[in-house]
Formats: sequence, C-alpha cells, structure tokens
Amino acid sequence: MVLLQALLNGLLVGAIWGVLGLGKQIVLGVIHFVNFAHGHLVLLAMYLALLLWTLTQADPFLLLPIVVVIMAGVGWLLDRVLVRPLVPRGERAQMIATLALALIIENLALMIASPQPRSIQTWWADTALRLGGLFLNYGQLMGLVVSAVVFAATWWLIRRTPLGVMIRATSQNREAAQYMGINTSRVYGIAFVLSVVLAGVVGAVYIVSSPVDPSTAWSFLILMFVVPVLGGLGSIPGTALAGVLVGIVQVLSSTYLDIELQNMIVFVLFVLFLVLRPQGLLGKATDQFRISV
Amino acid sequence: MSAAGSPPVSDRRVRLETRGLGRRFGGLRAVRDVSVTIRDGERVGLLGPNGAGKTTFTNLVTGDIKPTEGEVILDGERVTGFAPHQLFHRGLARTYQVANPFPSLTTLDAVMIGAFAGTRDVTAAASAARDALDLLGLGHRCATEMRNLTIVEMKEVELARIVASGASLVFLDELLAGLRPNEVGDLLEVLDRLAAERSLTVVLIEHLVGAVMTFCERLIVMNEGAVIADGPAAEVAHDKTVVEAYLGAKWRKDA
Amino acid sequence: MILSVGALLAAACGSESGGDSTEPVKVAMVVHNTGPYADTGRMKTIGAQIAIDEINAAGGIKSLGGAPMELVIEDAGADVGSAVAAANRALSQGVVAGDGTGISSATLAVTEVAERRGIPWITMSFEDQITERGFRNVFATSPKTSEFTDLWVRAINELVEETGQKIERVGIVSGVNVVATSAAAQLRDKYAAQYGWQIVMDETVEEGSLRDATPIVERIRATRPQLLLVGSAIADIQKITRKQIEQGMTPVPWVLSGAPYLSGAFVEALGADAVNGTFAVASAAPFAGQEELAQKVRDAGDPYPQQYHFATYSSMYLIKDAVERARSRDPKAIRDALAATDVSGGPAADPWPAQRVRFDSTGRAVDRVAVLVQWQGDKTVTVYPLDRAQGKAIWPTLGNTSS
Amino acid sequence: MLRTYSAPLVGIAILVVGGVYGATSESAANLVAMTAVWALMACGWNIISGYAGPISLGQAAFFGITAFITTVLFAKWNVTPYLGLIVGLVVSLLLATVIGLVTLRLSGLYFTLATLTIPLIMATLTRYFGYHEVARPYVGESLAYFQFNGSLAYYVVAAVLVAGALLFTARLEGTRTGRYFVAIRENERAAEASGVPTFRYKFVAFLLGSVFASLAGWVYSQLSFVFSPDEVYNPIVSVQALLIVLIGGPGTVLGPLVGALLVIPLGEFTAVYFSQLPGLNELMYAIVLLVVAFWSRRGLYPLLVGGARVLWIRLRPAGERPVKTPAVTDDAAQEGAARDSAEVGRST
Repeated sequence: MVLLQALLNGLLVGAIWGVLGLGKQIVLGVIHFVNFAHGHLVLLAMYLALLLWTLTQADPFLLLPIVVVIMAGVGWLLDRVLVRPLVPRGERAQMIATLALALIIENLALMIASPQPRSIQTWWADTALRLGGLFLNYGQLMGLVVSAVVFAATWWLIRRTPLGVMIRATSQNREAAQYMGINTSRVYGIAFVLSVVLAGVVGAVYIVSSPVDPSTAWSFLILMFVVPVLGGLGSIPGTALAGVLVGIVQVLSSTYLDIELQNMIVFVLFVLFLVLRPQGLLGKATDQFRISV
Repeated sequence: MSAAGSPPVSDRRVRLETRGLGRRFGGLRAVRDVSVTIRDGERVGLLGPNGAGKTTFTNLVTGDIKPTEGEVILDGERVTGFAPHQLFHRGLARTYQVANPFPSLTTLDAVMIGAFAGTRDVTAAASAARDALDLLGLGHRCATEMRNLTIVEMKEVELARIVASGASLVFLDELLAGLRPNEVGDLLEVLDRLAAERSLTVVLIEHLVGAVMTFCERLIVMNEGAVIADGPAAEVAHDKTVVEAYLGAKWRKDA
Repeated sequence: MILSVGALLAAACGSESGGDSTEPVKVAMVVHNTGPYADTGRMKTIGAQIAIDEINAAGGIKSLGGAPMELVIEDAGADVGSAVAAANRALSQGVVAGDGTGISSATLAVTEVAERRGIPWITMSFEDQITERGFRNVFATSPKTSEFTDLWVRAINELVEETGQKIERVGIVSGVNVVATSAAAQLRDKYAAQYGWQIVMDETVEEGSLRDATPIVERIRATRPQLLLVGSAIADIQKITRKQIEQGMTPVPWVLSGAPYLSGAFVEALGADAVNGTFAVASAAPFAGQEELAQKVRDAGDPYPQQYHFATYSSMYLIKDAVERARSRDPKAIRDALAATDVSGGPAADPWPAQRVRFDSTGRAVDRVAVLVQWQGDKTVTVYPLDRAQGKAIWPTLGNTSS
Repeated sequence: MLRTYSAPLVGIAILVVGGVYGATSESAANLVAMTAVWALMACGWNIISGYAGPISLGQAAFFGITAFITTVLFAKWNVTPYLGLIVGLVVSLLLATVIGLVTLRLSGLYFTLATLTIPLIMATLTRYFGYHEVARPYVGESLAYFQFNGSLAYYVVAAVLVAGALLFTARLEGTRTGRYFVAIRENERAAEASGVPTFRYKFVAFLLGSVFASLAGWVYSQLSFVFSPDEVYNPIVSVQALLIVLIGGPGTVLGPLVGALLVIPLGEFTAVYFSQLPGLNELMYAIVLLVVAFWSRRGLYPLLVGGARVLWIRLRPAGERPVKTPAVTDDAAQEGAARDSAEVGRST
C-alpha cells in the first residue's frame, strides 16, 4: 500500500521533471547550447504565474496558457540577444553568459519579490482524489495531465511535422541542413523558444504544489541535466521515462531511506549512468561517440 | 616511380594485417569482415564511395574505435583494441580529415607533439621537429600559429609531425581533400620523396581516384563496409564490379 | 617586512579613542541586507534604528556630553566570506561596539573579527560555540541552543497543563541546520524522555528539498503525534501542513524552533488557515505592555514585530547603557562596562522574557527563559511566559489526529 | 630562462604591490588575502581546464574537504592546521584519484556535469554526519596553530603559494607534459593520434588542479574562521574559479591572477556600493560577467599583452568562424566524433 502510494507520487512528481528535462533536451540536442539558466527560466515562470495569480486570483491552470505565451516572448528575446551570438562562441562563453543570466534572473527576483518564499493557494491544490486508501493530489494530477499533453505534442511536432523534420535534420548536421535549404538559425530560434516555453509550463505547474523563493532554481540545476542524460540524448520517450524514474527514486528514497538523502541518491545514480550507460535509457548506441572518445 | 630496386612486394615483411575486422553500431555493421595485409614499403590506396566505411575501418586499425569482431596485427604483434597513442609509439600514425587539429599551436609545437614519440627531452624533440619542417621546406614557418597557415602548409605540417615521430606506417585520411589540382600534384611529390627517404609504408584514404592511381601501386576498394576489390592498381581499376560500384564515370574521365 | 608593516598599521587603526562631545558614537551593524537572510537584516536594522532615534531624541549619551549614537551598517551578504569582509569594513570606521549578524555561521566569523580587534560585540545568536571560545568581547543575549530546547519543552508543558490535557506522543520533523538538528538531537537523547514525551516519528529533511510530503504525512497518519516539533524550511512546513489538509486530516500543531517562523513570509507561504495554532519559540518578543514599541515597528513597515526587531532594539540600549557607565569611547572601557551589565526593566531589558539582562563570564546572558508565540489567525500572539503573555494559547484537542 | 619566467616575475611584482596595499588597513588586508586565495584556486582550475582542456566544476570538492579536515581536526583533536593541511592534501589526492578515474572518461559537457555533482554529494554527506558549522578554535596569535591577528599574515602565505603556482605553471608550459596538455585541449583525438596518452595526462592535470584547490581551501578556512558545508561545497565556489580564469585568460600563466584581481575586488566593490537593495550587488556582478562572455573570448590577460591579436579575433563576425575546422571550437573532440558517427550513419 505504502509502496503503491510512493510509486504513484513518484509518477506525479516525476512527470514534471520529465518536462523540465525535455526543455533541456531540445537545447542540448538541437542547438548543442549549454544553458545553465534553464532552471532560472522555470523560476521566472513561477514568479510570472504568482504575479498573475495575485492580480487576478484566477485558477492557476487558466493562467498557464498566459504564462506560456509570455515565456515564448521571453524565449524569442533571449534567442535574439543571447543565444544567436553565443552559439558560435563555444561551450565556455555559453557557460559564463548563461550563468550570468541565471544570476540576473535570481537577483531580479530577489530585488522585486524579496527572499521570502511565496505560494499559491487554491481550493484543489490541497485536496486529493481518494482511490481506496490512495491519495492523488489534484494539483499534481493536473500536472501529470499537462506533462502528458506536452510530451505528446512535442513528440508529434518533432516526428510528424515538416518543422520537426527540419529540427531533426539540423540537429543531425547543421551544414547538411543548410545545404538542403533549411534556414537553420530560424530552426535554432524555434527550438530555443520551444525549450523556454517548456520551462514556462514547468514553472506554472510547479508553483501550484510548491512555494517559490529566489534560490529555488538551484534545486533544478542538476535535475535539468540529469533527466535528459538519463533518458538518452535525442530520445523524447526516454526523457519522459527518466523524469518519472527520478521522481520515483526521490519519493522511494524518502519513504524507505532518509529523506535527507533523496537528492544525493539521484546524483549518484546520475554519475553511475554517465559512466556505465552513457547513451542513457533509450539513447542510440552511436550517441556514445559523443561521450567516450 | 615507386620504391625501385627493392624486392618484389610479395617477399617483403608484413607490417599490418587485419583478420575479419568488423564493427557493429547497434544493428548496423559499419565495417564487416575486412581481412587485408599491408607489406613494408607498400603504397596502398583505400578507395570507396562516400560512407563505404573507409574512415571507420581506419579508425578501427588506428585504435580510435574498438572493433566488435576481428583482429589487428601490427608487425606480428596482436594490437586489437590498443589505444591510438600506443599504436603511434609502435610506428603507426594517421592524419584526420580535419585539416588543422591544433589551430592555436605554433607550427613547431604542433610537430613537437609528434616528435615526443622519439624522445622525452624537449630540446631534442624541438630539433627533430625543426629537421622535419626543414625537410618539408617549412623551416621559415616554425613560429607561425597553425591557424595562419595555408591549407597546403597545414597538410605538410601534418606530414612533418609524422616524419618527426619516426612513424613508418601511415594512414592519410583525405590528405588531398580541399586542394587545387596543381597543389595535389605538388603534395604527392613531397609525399613520394618522404616515402622514399624515410621508407614509409603509406595508405591513402581518398576520393580522388586519379591522384591515387599515380601514387599507389595497389588499391583496396570498399563498399558498404566490405572490401570489394584488392590488388594491383591497374587491375582493380579495370575490375568490372569496382567500375560499376564506384569508379566508373570518374575513372573514364580521369583517364 | 610587509608583515611587520601591516602589523603596525593594523595595530594603529585598531584602537579608537577621544573625540569631542558633538562627534557621534558609532555602533557597527553587520547584518544580512542581501542574500537568503536579507529578511533578518531588514528586521534588525528597523529595531536598531528605532532605538537609536529614541536615544538621540532623548539627548544622546549624557556622560559624553550628549553625544549622539550613529549606526554603521555593513552588508554581511550571503556567505561567511562576505560577512568577514563586512565586519572588517565596519571596524575600520571607528566604531566603539557592534551587533550582528544573527545567522550562526556568519556570527561565528564576525564575532572573531570583533574579538581580534578588541571591539565589544552583542549578538542574539543561539549558537553555543559563540560563547565557548573564551572571547572577552562577545556578548550573547539569547540562551544557548543546547539549553534552549529544555526551556521551550518545559514551557510547552506548562501551557498544556493549563488546558488540563497532557502530551504523550510527539513527532520530530527537523531540517538540516545547526539549530534544528541539535534541538532534535537533544529531544531524542534527553528532554523528550525527561518530560514523558514519546517520540513516535522522527524525520530529517534537507531544507527546501522536500519534493513530496506524502511519506511524512503517511507517518503522521500512522503514528498520530500530538505535536510536531523543531521544523524545517518554510517550504517544507508548507508542504507537510497542506498535505495533511489535502488528505482530510486536522493538521498536527507545530512547535517550531530555530528559523524565522514569525515573519510575514511564513503566513504568506502557508496561508492563514494552515498557520493558525502554530507555535514558534523565540528568545525575545513583544510582550503585554510593549504595544508602543510594536507599533513603531509596524510604522517602520513591518506588520509582524518579533525577536529580530526587539533583540536588536535591546542591544542598542545595552550598548548605550555601557557607554554611559564607561564615560568613554574606548572600546576596552565599554567592553568592561558591558561585562558588568545588570539592567532590570526599561527598554534594554523589557524585550527579554526575564526583563533582566546580565552576562556570565563567558558573555552569555544569565537570565534564560524561552518565549512562546502562537499564530492566531494571521496574527502573532505572545503566549509564554504567562505573566507577560499578550493572550492565551489556543489548543486543539490534542488527542486523535487521524481522520 | 628569463623569457620563461617573465610572466611569473610580473605576477610576483603584483603580489608585492598587493602586500603593500594590504598593509594599509585590515579590510584591505582581508581583500588582498581573499584575492590571493581565489587566484590560487584559479591556478588549479587553469591547469585542468585552461591547459589540459576538460572543464571541471568539481574544484569545490577539494577546496572543501581540506577546509573541513583542517578545521575539524583542530576543533575536535586540537591538531595544528599545518598537519591538517597535510592530511587534507592526502585525502584530496585520494578523492581526486577516484573522481578522476571515474569522470575523466566522459567528454565535454558530461564530464562537467559529473564533476558538478560531486561537491553537492559531499555537502549532503557532511551534513548527514552532523557537521553543519564548525568554528575554527581561537587561540590568539600563535604561529604553532597558524593563527594570526589580522589577515595580512594569511595574505603573505597565500601570496607565496600563488607565486609558487605561477612559477610552476610557467615551468610547466616549457615541458613535454605542458605541451601534451595543450595538445589535448586543442584536439583530444588528434593528440591521442599523435602519441599523447590523453587519459593519463588529463588525470595528471586533474591531480595537480586538486592540489592547488586544497591549498586554497586550507588558507580560506583560516580566513573565514568557520567551516560550513553549504559554503565550501557550494557550486558557486567552483564556478568562481572558472569565471576568474575565463575572465583572466585560460591557458595563460598570469590569467588566474589577473582574473582574481578583477573579480574579487569587483565582488567587494558591488557589495559595498550596491547593498541598498537585496540582490543588486550580484546583479551588477552578473552583468559584468555577461559583458565578458561577449566581449573577450580569450580573457583579459591576452587583452593586456597581445591586445592586437584579441582585437583581430573580436573583429571577426561570429558567423564567419570556420565551421569546417572544428578544432577551433572548444569541443573539437565531440565534433570530430560527431563526424564519425555521421560517417557511420551514412554507411548504413
């Protein structure tokens, strides 16, 4: 029973990690861009949702689309001023710049919203669906639904649309894609905006079940890398699976081991995976080229 | 024009031998069952259409990738799965398609990296590198950063690094790529001189069939990961399957 | 060479003295104005400023010809490194005494800087090590962490007895920070048994990292504690409390120790319904009859007057009192005066439950009593010590807490 | 001879000037001491990532473990920090051996991420075993216990170590090892194919880097008086080292010192003049970083020395960078590998 509940909660918690990882997945896989600020974009979205909620008192899930639209705008802007100039400059410049961006977002939050944790209260955020002895938090449940939709949509976009073909072609080999007449810098832009939008979704959903303060973003730092690597670069189903896996590991470790250790166990798992199965859960074998030379 | 006066190829010492060499990636077999023998002083051209597995085969031999089946024997020693640097110290060197691996090193430093195979001492390595550069007529470029060299010079530096290292069996991956026809001729003459002076065994991995024909007395042709022909250049060049598979149009044009 | 020169100069700017009566008496405030603890810095500065304004309005320091007092505020930032730097900056501006930071790790560092420079320093930090290093210049106005647990456990028992109920089953949920973990440890090893409490559940949470409160709530449901003790990051408390409400349980009342559970942030995060009934333990607080001061804090823009304001307010008056008695700006003289402090009542002592401030040989406050403050709706009410309480504690039925 | 050591000599001159400035006041001494500590930390990162290539974000692990061991040995068993340093160094090297053997097989970003997690794991473990804050015991002025009133003495110690690090780095540049490092950084696969045992040399670089990080952590633990895992194992510690070098100039002898001279005083400056509003100081700090990321790709040191060359690099529009020679970009190894997998892909 407890195990069942734990697995269930792991699924609920992990679903949103999946989306977090998916955004990262796209930036890493398509643009090969090192973005240390992805977690802080989630933070930004959390505060956006909070702001909108304080203004309108509307249901957070009605606000989600608005947050997403705004984040798309943010993504477009960042692509223009940050990503495009940085892509050709290589990992190091990208690291400094995105770390700087992270600090900027965090400290703007600190200046505007103060270091106090803030949260949203809704009637359903702390009511649960009861199945026998099991509890399913409505907030997290809706999170799960949203994640499922997001994954389906992204998969469809990448696998079933002309744009998706362009994205995949570009991620395979940018030059070749250019020869085929694809406007790769536009594709890069779209991919980045998509990743920021996904960050927006994570933020708008996560704020419902968890308070936000300016330092919250650092707790995403490792997870946002762990999930795509665990799932296997380029694999959308793998990312979803990895997200859920991380969630379950967290909840199980806090149920049966010391709660204090839950993140550490995830990290250890991460390092083990990097070393033992670098191509991740569902990654293609050839991906290992990018890891072991 | 090739090593005249030396005993017939068949009697010479075997430098490199591969037995049923192959590599799988997940489902696909990038290279399968390649068994070739390369003897001392040979000049072999490794040909094949784009994606035939030439580079992968080279990577398997030079240790960049570990084979999933088969063996590599270098000078009688079983070296399957050895790291590139180990093979390098056994006299097997290679160049990459990448024209300029060390852009911000000076020409001298870039060559010294190879020269350290012969000596641990810096000054000795430096002089060895200088000699090699002089041999290629690049003595005046010692202090220049690699990124400021011309394509030809870059390729010559690659050769200089091999010479300085004292390697005797070299795999040159697309050495001639990106050169103008006249440059190709010049570089091949340089290579010919080096091969003679330092008695190198050379394997040219190339697309430019014409050029290869003038330099190599033997051709190995790969297609879809397997060897489809191996023998004296003239014969292979007229082998029907090869002509169909690959050389056809191009060869007639060049001839 | 460099070393000796430096030693000389350091010595030179080390001791401050003299100055005419119009020259202000400078007091260092090394507090966190930025970083995660910025809230504490804001509150401490409000408290100190109120005191300084009162003192100067009342004619400054009489024994120095009415010299005014002046704050030298430096930002201790987010880490120990910047706290040390801030302390050095403050101490190089001719201050005669100081206060800060209130966050234990930074305080440990800052007090050592003060000790080395021979500047008397007051802190409200609970950290034991603060006064266990044989420092002459450091004075701590709050009880030690190691004794505090005993104090507030006793206080809780007294309060409960009032209601005619009895506490038998308690749960520990402790965040990973010095104060919380040591309090938890003491409960386990000693006090729980001593007061006849049975620890039915015992959880340690890495602060703010709690992903899903269900495991804890499951344990609460299974073990039915009457109180949840110690506490963790506000975010964790929020998740645990909300999760209980979600599962149709009456949230088990918290007795929270060691983090700022009395600020607006807390009620904002939990919501008035969930916060109601929660106890927070403190070393200083607004008591009955201190409405005027509390109002001044509210006027300064902080709706929740609490220990950070009041303790710092007090320490300004303690310094003032010491300077009066020392009749000098010499830090050494002021240090000796502080060591001899014994004030009862008045602005310096009233913020403390015992209404009396003395320091023992280690510089730790002698009169140590715990304060219990309870959230009643979205208001904080000081409910212990009983003789100075602002109101009565509200208790739920402490029996069966499962739904 | 003089040519080899001209850079470190300049560095030593700078350090002396720093000492004179540090002698003017205690807060000045504290500032220069912290700057020297971070310069030392940066020297370590410079050897791993500036010279040999792999970008490590795990330096905090060695910085922290030495600070931890030194402080705890002193606090619990009254062991002098000198002995603490030796123990710390030994443990750091063991730790570096384990971490290195595991993570150095990963390339590019994967190595960086793996190293990033190590300090976080260590922080959790440290707290788990009950060490949240340990104050370094106070014994007053005591040479025997490496304790002095005033930070200037610690500056002198740190400065000597930095000078040593600079001399070491300069010496390294001339040796075969140093050249191997650079070759690996420029193009790991080509280096391997030119006879460089890349793994072995990356490992050596990693160990060297960990030693400098340990020394830095040791002095830091004396300057900050108190050990706190959240502080020393904070990712920011590793990131700080990275930023200093990238700003100063990776793969240059003086880079770490130049970077530290900019970054640390900048932090102090923003802390003093932008503390009105929470976050304003770090915001300013971040903005400077952003400027650096865009403005100078090779760091500040070359700007000072070979200004012309950097100018040339900057004048080149981003788009025009030769895509055909991946060796120019930082992750040449990966791109080279990517080519192979592409080649493989085509041969299906």
